[in-house]
Amino acid sequence: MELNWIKIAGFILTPIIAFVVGVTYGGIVRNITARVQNRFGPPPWQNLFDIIKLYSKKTAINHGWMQHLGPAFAITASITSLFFIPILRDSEMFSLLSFNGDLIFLLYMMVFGALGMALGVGQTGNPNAAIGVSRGLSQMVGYEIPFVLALVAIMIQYQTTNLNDILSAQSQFTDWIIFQNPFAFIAGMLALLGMMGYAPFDVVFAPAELASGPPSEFGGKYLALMQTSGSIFAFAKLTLFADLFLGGAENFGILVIKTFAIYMFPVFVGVVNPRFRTEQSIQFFWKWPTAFGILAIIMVAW
Amino acid sequence: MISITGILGITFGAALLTFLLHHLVPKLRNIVAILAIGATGYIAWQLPIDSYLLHFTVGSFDIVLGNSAYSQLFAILVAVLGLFALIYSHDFMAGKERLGYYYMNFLISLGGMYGIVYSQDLISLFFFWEIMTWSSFMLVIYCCKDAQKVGLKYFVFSAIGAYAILIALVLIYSSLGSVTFIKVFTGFSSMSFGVQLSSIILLLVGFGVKAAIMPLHVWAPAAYSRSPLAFTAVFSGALSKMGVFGIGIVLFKFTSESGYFSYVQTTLAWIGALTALLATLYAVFQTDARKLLAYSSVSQLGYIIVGLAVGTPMSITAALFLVILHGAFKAILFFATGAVYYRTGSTDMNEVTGLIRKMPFTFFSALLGIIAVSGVPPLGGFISKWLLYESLIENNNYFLIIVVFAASTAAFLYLYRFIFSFWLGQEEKEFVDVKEVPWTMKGPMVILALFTLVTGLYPGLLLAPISKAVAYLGVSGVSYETSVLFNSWGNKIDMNNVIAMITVVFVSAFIFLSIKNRKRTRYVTTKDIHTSGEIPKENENLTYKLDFYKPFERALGNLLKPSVDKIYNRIASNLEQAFDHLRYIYTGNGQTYAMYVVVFLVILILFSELIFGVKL
Amino acid sequence: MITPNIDEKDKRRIRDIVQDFARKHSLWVLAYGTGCGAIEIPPTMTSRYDAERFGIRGAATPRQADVLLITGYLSTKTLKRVIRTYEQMQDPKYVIGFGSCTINGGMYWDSYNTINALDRYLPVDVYINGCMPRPEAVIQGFIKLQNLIAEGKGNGADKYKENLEWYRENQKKIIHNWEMPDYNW
Amino acid sequence: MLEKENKLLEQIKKTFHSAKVEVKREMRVAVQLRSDLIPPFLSYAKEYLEFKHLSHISCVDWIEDDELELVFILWNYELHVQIIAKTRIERENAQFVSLKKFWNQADTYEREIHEMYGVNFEGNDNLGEFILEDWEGKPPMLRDFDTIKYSKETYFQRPGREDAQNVRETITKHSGEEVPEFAKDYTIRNIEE
Repeated sequence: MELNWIKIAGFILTPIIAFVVGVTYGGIVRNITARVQNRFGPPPWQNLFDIIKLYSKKTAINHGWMQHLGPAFAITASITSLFFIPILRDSEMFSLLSFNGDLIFLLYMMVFGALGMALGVGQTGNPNAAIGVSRGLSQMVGYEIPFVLALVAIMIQYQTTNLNDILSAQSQFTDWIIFQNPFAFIAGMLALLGMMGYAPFDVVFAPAELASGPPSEFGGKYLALMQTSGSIFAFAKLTLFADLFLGGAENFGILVIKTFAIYMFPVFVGVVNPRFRTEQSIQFFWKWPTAFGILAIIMVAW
Repeated sequence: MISITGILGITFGAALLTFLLHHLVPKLRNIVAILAIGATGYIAWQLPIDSYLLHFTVGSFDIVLGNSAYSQLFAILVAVLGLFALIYSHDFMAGKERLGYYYMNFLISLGGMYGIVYSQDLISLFFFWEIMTWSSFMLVIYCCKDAQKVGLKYFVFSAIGAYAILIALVLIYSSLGSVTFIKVFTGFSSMSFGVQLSSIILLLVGFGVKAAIMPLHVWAPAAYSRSPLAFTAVFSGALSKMGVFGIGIVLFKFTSESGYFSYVQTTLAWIGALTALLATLYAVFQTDARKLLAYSSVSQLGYIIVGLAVGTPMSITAALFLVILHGAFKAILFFATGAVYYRTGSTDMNEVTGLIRKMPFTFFSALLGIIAVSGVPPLGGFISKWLLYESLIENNNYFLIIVVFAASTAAFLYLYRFIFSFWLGQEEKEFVDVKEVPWTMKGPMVILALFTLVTGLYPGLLLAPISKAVAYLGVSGVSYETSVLFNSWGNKIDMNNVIAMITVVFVSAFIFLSIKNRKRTRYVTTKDIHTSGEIPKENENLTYKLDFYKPFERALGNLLKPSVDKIYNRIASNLEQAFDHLRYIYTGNGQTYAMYVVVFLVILILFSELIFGVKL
Repeated sequence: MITPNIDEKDKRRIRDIVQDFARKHSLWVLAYGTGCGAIEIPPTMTSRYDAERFGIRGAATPRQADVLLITGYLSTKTLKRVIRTYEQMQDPKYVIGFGSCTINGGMYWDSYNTINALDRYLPVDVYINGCMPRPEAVIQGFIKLQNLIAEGKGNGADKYKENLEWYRENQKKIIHNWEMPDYNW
Repeated sequence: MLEKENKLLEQIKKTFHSAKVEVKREMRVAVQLRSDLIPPFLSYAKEYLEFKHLSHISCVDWIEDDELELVFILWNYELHVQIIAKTRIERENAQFVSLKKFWNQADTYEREIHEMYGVNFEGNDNLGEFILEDWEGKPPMLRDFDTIKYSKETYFQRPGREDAQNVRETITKHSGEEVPEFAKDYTIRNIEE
């Protein structure tokens, strides 16, 4: 096969852009949280400083090979699922492999990192970390169901499982799925609350009770790689939602606007809410979001 | 020698030979068994397809044994799993008593499976079915003294299934005059509606017992957790697939014009989906690894039933793919459990912990195994899940896919618990001198693990025979390339890109982690964790294990309280009271179970006689 | 903020300057609330004196933390835990002694059970005087630490590694039964 | 005024003749007893006088007359009266009986007194290491345990406290404030001697 320089540039640029945007979003979220709490708050590039600092830690410890590989699993899942999502609509450089995979693949690819991290976390032998993993997996069973309901509704509505077809189906402003199938949108956004892991669904990483849960034994380069992967993964998820419900984006300006708009929902829900217990959050996801998802499917079916 | 006679002769002959050799030269016993199954596997591989290689008449019954692509798929599954299990048994069963008994029954059950997959008429099918059932029953009660109760449960349900098949056979014979598959496939639709419906239902019940679909599954966890783990791999991987084999034939060869057929399919699909979901939820809360894997097998068979019952080309392909792959990864997981049992003497997930540094190969195989079960790319499990979901979506089974997906998401819970409890967590003091298992136990695990990897890379290799088998079932196959799969909407999944991406990113991240300040990256023991400055003592293990999924249990509430097992026990006790005054004929509990079976038989006969007017 | 000018520390490479700049602006604090000083940390972190402005935020575990903030007196019992926690932290790591008790024992200077000079047992980078120091003083101390880091002088951990046997001698003098994993960086 | 206290005093005097009972003030009755009479008195107070609650057990070191004083503080929820029962035990290898059979919470106080004063309560099998970790040598709360000396030879004394002597004088010198003569002789212990 011949070298396609545009695609190669895309392969190099996409993770960098995703990382920068994701990190900046994280900083902005910290700033917004501070403002809501009547504080001045850190600068938007605070998370970037944090990650550079973590990368420049001189020492690191691990409890064995699985913990050593855990962050590698995480970043593999993030970057791979990023490459299979069309970042920009019909642009060769920024919709890289999206024709070679589909939504079912993305569903499972997104779990890949969580599973790898859980294995790495398991080897630390830290009880807090294990409790965090148990809570995280249980909560995942909660929010995956409404998310899948929304996705199935969309896939059946548009008779495709590929994101590009879904994108091309919502070329007009009025064709966006948020208008075409609002119940799917609601179910998806409620599931996004659980995916993003802000309050009230932050029982997994609860710093006060679990000593930050799963990553409690990770420091230095491991934590740095985890946070990098987290930033990229946040951007990937937001782009996926923008593609699914808001008709994607033609250029990065629109993309940033849409993803930021989507991101603000879990953030603003998070800053004003206390924390759910695990079973409460699971039952929450099995009540209203699932009901909306079933409504979405019924709306498609009849 | 390349014939079905050869296969059956070698297998049953080797069975007797091992039993004799056990008393004469025990060294040769294992070798003979392994060589025999290897040879039969080779023959099954070489056997020409669509050839009726054995045909004779007993009384007025034609006995036909023949080979087809569909049969060959299952035969090779049986051969490979049997071979690996026998190799594994060489060290795993070393030093146990009554090994002649063990090997003989093992080979007889393998021979029974061969006979089932090659039989082209219901008579020989029933015959070999009974052989398989009895020999596996012998192996279930092999382990220990208190296994009789468990074995009894298995026996009762197998008997129910066998009688159901027998009655269906009689019904069909009485109305067609022959039970060879050729006659039955062509003439089935000419039978009266009642006979069609009753025979199909009876056959589905009979095969569904072995396939452990939900109301008939209660024997499975007990039997799987009692039989020796080397055989449990075959039990769950191949023997339970015989039910799938039969269901496939019933659903797609016993075709008929009348419209009830789709209802049967839909009902079966929903039964399968609920089987998958409930069995998964039961598996999450098990503490014994064998029971966990047993419930996991039940749920995986539920997926297979869904795939078969939906009946689109893609779903059948998914089901057969999962048949093969479930054989592989469930064998890996049972072998790994056996390896842990072999070294630590326990399969209780609350006792054993922190073996990853002691048994790296076992951990690696088990890791690939659970990734394959969970369906995470790039392993083969993802391909089967992908095919299943795509087929369900195309077929507009909106809610079926939700149930199935909920099941496969909840599967992450028990899979993580399985691998976490045995290999991860803090290292226990009493397991410091545990060593890796010998190569005869390592080898099968690692080879099967690599097989799951290869099926993920090149699903086409496995889809080629499967599409032939699907074609035998009378449906056009699914379009695929060596590593690219398409659904009927034209969407594709290209495993080349997936593998390339995952490999590149993972390897680069791994290299980065490894070389970045390598000098000052230190390994610390699992005792050296953040515990607010306290140092855990030697004898205290801080691993969080008991009630690992308590929050999830609370979230489920009373969903899992009613158990099918209890219902059966209540029926049994009621029957015991009902037949209390017949105690001079039947006494004791076991006979009550037998009575239960007989009454079942009588009811079915009256049922068919009174309603459908079929003379028995 | 302090921008390190190159000519004065030409021996330091640009990479170190960038890294120190990042370290300076992101200090994750493991507040070891041993003494009464712990009560001064919440106001420092919350909205009145918002320490997060300077990139100072709490860390949950020593693996992630940069600064070990020792608030107030240390009895021999807590000193053992503090040393353990310090040795679990990753380089580069800094210690802030908070309150007079860490400097010279403060009001517990003659107690039979509290140490008097923290820097005999751990390498203290910055002391914050006062009993208790107000949040302004705490933030002032953090700014001092930030300047030290920016100048590349925040190297308490290296001192600890170099003079480990001296520190160990002092520590073992008061901690009698010493069961700890050895510190072999 | 004080009628319930006096009634209590009468009751106690009637039962324990050797007890020196006095009403300190409202709601406060002090009882002085021989050490061997303390357990019967406490059980009597608990069973008959309805003093259900043991608030505290404390210890005072009377090094002048070479004795330790154990103080038991009881509370009556109906009368709202507090009994302070005091007794003296000899200082060298001090012994007393454990009160765990009367009140479970006595265990904690007894462990503390055992650790801090070296009193051995027989009947209490729980007298292990309580607050001080691996402490050897003299119990630290005894008055002849020289805590400054111990602190000097165990912990590093940072110099610089000398100029902080007589803080009051320094402050008045700074502020030029008038201090009356009787208030002048503030002494703080000199670190040097």
